[in-house]
Amino acid sequence: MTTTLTAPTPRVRLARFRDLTLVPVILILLVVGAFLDPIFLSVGNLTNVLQQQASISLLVLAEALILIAGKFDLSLESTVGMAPAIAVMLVIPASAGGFGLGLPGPLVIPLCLLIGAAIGVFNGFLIIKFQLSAFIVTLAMLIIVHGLQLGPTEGKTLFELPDSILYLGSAIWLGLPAAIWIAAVLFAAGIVGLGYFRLGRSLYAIGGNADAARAAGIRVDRVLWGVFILGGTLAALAGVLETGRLGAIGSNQGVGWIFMVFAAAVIGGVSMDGGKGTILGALTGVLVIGLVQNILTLKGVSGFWQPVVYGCIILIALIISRIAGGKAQD
Amino acid sequence: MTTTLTAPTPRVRLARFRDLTLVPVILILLVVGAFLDPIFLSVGNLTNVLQQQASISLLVLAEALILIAGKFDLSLESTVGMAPAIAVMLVIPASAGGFGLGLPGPLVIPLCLLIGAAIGVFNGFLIIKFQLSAFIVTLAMLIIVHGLQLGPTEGKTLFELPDSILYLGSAIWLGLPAAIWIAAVLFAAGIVGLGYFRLGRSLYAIGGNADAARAAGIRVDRVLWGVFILGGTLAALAGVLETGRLGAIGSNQGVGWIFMVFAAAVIGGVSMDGGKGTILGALTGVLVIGLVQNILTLKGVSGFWQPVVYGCIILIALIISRIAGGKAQD
Amino acid sequence: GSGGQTEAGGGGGKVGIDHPRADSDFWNSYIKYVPQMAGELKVDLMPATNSQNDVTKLVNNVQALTGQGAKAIVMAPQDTGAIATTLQTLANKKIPVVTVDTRPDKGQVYMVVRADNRAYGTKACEFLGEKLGGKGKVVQLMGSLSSINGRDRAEAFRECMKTKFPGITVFEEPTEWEGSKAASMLQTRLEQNPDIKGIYMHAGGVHLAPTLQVLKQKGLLVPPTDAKHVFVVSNDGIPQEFEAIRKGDIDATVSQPADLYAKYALFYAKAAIDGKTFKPGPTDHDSTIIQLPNGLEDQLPAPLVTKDNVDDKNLWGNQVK
Amino acid sequence: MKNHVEARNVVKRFGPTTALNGAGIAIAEGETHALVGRNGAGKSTLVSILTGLQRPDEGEVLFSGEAAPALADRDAWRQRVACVYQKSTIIPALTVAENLFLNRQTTGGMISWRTLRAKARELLATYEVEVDAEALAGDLNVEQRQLVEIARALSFGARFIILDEPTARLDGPAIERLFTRMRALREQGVTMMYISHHLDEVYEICQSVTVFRDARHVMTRPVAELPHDELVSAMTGEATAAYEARTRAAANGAVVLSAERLSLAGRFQAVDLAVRSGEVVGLAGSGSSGKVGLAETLVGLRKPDSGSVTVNGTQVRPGDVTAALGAGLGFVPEDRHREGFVPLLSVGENGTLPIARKLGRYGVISPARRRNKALQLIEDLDIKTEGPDQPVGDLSGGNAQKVVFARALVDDPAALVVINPTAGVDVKAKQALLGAVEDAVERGAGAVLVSDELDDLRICDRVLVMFHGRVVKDVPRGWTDHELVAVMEGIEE
Ligand SMILES: Nc1ncnc2c1ncn2[C@@H]1O[C@H](COP(=O)(O)OP(=O)(O)OP(=O)(O)O)[C@@H](O)[C@H]1O
Ligand SMILES: Nc1ncnc2c1ncn2[C@@H]1O[C@H](COP(=O)(O)OP(=O)(O)OP(=O)(O)O)[C@@H](O)[C@H]1O
Ligand SMILES: [Mg+2]
Ligand SMILES: [Mg+2]
Repeated sequence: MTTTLTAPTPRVRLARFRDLTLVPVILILLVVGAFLDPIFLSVGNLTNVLQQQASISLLVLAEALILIAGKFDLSLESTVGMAPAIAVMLVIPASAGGFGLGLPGPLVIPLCLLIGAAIGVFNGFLIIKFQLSAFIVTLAMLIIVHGLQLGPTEGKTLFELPDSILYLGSAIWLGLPAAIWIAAVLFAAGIVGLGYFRLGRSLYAIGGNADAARAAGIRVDRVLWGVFILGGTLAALAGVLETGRLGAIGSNQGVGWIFMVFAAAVIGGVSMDGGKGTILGALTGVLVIGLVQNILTLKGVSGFWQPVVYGCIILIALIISRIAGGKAQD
Repeated sequence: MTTTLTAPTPRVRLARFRDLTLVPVILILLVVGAFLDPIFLSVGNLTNVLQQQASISLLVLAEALILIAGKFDLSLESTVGMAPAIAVMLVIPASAGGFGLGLPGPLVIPLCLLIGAAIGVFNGFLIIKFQLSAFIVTLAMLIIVHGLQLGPTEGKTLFELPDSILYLGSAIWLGLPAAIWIAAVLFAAGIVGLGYFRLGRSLYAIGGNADAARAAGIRVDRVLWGVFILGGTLAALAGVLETGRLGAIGSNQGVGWIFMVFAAAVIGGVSMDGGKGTILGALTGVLVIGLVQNILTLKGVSGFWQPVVYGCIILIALIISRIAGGKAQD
Repeated sequence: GSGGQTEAGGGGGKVGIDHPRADSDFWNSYIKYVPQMAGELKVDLMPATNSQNDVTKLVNNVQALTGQGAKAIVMAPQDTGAIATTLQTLANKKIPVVTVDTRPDKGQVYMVVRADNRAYGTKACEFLGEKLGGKGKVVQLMGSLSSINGRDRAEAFRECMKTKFPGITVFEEPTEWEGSKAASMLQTRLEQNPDIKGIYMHAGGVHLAPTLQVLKQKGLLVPPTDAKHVFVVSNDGIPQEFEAIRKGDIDATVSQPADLYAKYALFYAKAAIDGKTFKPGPTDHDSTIIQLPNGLEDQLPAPLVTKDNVDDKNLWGNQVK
Repeated sequence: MKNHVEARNVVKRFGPTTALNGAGIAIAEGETHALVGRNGAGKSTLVSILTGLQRPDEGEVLFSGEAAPALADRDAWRQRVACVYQKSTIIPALTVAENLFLNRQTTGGMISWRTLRAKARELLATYEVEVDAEALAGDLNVEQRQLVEIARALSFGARFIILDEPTARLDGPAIERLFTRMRALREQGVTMMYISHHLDEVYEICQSVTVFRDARHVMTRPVAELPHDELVSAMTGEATAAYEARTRAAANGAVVLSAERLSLAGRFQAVDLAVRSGEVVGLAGSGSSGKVGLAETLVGLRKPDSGSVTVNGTQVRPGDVTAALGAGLGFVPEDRHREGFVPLLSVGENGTLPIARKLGRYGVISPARRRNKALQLIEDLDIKTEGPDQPVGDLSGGNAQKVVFARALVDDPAALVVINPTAGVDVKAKQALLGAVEDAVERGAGAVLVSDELDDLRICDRVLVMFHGRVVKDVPRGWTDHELVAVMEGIEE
């Protein structure tokens, strides 16, 4: 008996398109933006949009990985401020607000990433080993990690930073801000890693059906732990980029980002239920959010009404991605 | 052959206890609090704790219902400020910051509840009819609803309020604040309704397996819609109580509550995956959070470190409820 | 008034104090001054509570403080409307209240200790207006519009520009006190209008570094003598702003007196317990007491700091560390 | 012959339940060994222990005489054993191709999707599975999913394969293809453990059989020298006769369930149907004949494109389950995991969901009445459970199916629609379930029974055979297997 290979090609195409349901939204935004302000389509402005989204995009990347693996991490936003702040305090002298340990300045980025990873380890420990609810563990960690920044800094902004931590967020490489390159490379790695490597595919298996993944020989706990650690590290890197862009570490760095991060990931097609979505989709989500913010700023929409416009655009993007995607969301 | 009814009673008992895993935590907090400050166990202080938690507890009640039915609502926190603010503006004269429609003052509470219900209707429409992701719809609505308060009020606090909206949040009935009575009655109704009523039980069926619930003849969409409307109404009522307690409606009323609401519900045993948890459990979650806040305030823990202590206590409560509950959380 | 009652000995006049937030440089300086000033003024201070910018917490904290026996309360309600009921309750209990930084709209207060936030906006506007010669474009990086101080600064700046310098275009950016938003919005605005010549930031603590970073990236961080210079006026008066003024990166800041806030808050709280009363009119510390419908307000001086007076030892920003 | 796999004195407890109580099994090299027992006897639990998914509380597992690898060493387990689990291990959001090669998409380096797809198509073709390798596994029906799982397990090249009720969801030809495959593997020396409630299958392809009863091992015997009766009584612990379909007077009661010109694009066209009170109507057909789609439309799970359904004299709104149930319908859905039960809710609640309104006044549910009703259901259908308060998710597969059945019968339905009702239930339970259908019919109900199992269809007064979405023949009682299959395959006219 032969198999009924009913038109396999259209299906491939459709599946590919599903990552790109936001592309029409992006196109509409580009057209609308160009219409509203001639500056909008200039290279300078678009570069700004990308630079402004670079650090939050790393958070979206991290969250997308964690969501695809079927978990949840709210604490990422606190890591964005805390990891660089503590790393800097380990390095700068006490007179500048540091701990006065006198560690060498170039260590600051490795220290920062290490702190991010350590937060991931702790999250993983509670969620995987202790089997606690990921939502609440990371909610508590969101509060705790932010407190671990507020406590030592006493809520002060750190102004005197080692040059090394400022470099990545402010340097220009080949005419574009380094932050854009870094985000681009990491997203490319994410797309390839999740599309073409066994480890990456195992995230989908785990998020889709953890028992089945375990039965298929995937070391579920180990992979999940790795994802949390990677997530924390990416958040710390986002903190480094943000620090360089702003030139100081305020006590509110990263605070309130996590909602936007989820919005970007989900309108980009990543499911909150795990196992579904792609990194490319998440990237389109980031772009939509960045373009909307840019247009609202360019138009100078009143601060009071900005949230309404903004929220409505998220809803519209969601509806478009629902219609284009064809499936109920969850 | 007869069925192997191996000791059914212990299981029943265990299931009952599972709602009460936080009771030991509450007892510990009471003992610790009494030890730390003699004021703590005074009737006045405990009444304060209850009064302070009354309005947020209504949000927890609403969120617990929605979570048990397998959905999600973040927008509740914005309704707490927006519903009373708009209702008041419909009633008060333009000179006091209103729309100047001159509607009669006693209408303000019905209007407020109606606005809350309308937000629920809209959420339900997008989530149930349009099948959009509940998380992102209500995230966008969180932003939009708050914007709908900021826009008309231009961020200003409303403090010339009709007496009727102030009454419930500030009255004393039989020696206790009316807000406590209201919350108590609603929680009792929730406990009975979800435990012993067909409609209440159907929330568990829907949250546990919506397809099976539909196949068993439950009108899933209708019930879900009702839950969203009830949630919005309860949030509006929480706004009324809060308004009465504070005597004015600030532009930030309710902002930031939703995290605490989720924390209370989840440490109280309500699952983020739907179909699990009880209203009684959620109530114990509210009490834990209220007692912790009260103790931290009484001890005057430094504002910088307060979040750390707070987060750690949430984690500990979570671990205790995990150990006592015996099952992995999700 | 009945001025000279006996100075309270050890008779128990505990002062309860609630701090509004712990995440801004200005308030942190204030928080640091409090115990120091309490020592100097011999105030019996209870452990401070912190309401983390949340009026609900403030109400709870005040309840706890009075429960623990506070005889006077110092607070800084960031949401001035929602505190009305609490003030009423305290008035019923005959507990005097001193509010710092903000003026409650309703409810009895013993004294409001604040500088005039509208004056900040006006001073910044006048400085920028003169520097720009009455024409050109300026950006206003606004704080949160739901905070009264943010609104007062924004409105005063806007009105002053409209009336005194109609030739100047003002762009308003709602940054919500967030450095990240400030940087993005300023960057976008400068892209759109490269000829912007002035910036007023509502909070040096959060806006200073991002603004400088954006200006640097655009190559606009040049001395005032350079034609490309963008005039920047900040607000708060933290040491880093003074540093930036000395370097010529920014041109001025309005020094919001954190030390005087702490000092006079406690001063009036103690005076209230001691039963002293005050009348409108000038005071002995370069300020004026004015009558409000619901109490009195001591309007402390908030000097504009420029290169000329940046090294003044009396500025609180020069006293920290 | 030496033992390829051996489990000794295994004890496994789940809370108060003891799933295995000192049970064991020994499977000789190269044989196909059946494991049978009633629902809840502990078969699947043994499977999870033999595949290293769960740690036994006591006892040991040996492969070729050596101790089993550590639980964490999944690769070592996978080299020793491949398995088709009773619970689906398909990942719905991934394609069929990826499901087939889960965690072995590549041996190293990047995945070539083109190669993977080609390999998947080849594999599917080898096993004659008619699904598109690029389809999302979630879009497949239960049967197709099961075929994918089987193809995956067989394709590992493992020397030991466990099949836990692989045929519960398959129709005749698919089962035949599976057996052909298994015979070929056996010739290559592969050892297999086969679990099924179809004892004739055991006789067809197994050499020895082990029987579990009440969590214990009761016997192991070569199949050839074991009479059918003895096997059944070993399983049930008592002498049990084969089920005899009851005879009924020709139905001449009122029509309780009817369909007129019912069509659903791609599934079935212009179907007319009338079921009378007191008769059982079978719906048969080969794969993709549309019988399940028709049954699901009758109960309102699907909305027809045209046509109408009448239940007990009321024309119900198309696609409205609640209305159909309200009019007096009871049904058992095809996929119990999807539409059958709410895993977290108790046996009692699941069983009484459709009659909640009858358990108390003013919307109240009386727990005592629910409990009594549930105890009665447990008794009637012989459900093996700790009691009415046990969550259905914790029951064994067959017992969960009985709960779903209980739900269908709880309201004394006037019309009953059951789809593959005996999937995964043991011999004794099957009799109970078929008996329950006949009881309901004797009480005056009319029933539609959709099944791939000819044995089930014997209780039918007539069998409607579907072919390519149309009812092609109405076969009265008294058919032989051969006749019916011929009609189903469209060979005979
Ligand atoms: N995860 C679990 N939690 C609690 N009880 C369980 C669990 N898994 C199995 N059981 C119980 O263990 C017993 C054995 O179940 P098992 O699934 O092994 O039966 P089975 O022989 O495979 O039955 P079936 O033929 O119905 O599939 C049953 O009583 C079942 O309720
Ligand atoms: N969810 C679905 N979506 C789309 N097509 C489906 C779906 N389920 C089944 N089909 C297809 O519809 C046709 C009829 O299916 P139906 O299940 O009604 O037939 P069936 O006789 O039960 O077949 P089988 O015995 O193979 O299950 C088949 O081609 C089947 O593959
Ligand atoms: Mg089984
Ligand atoms: Mg079928």
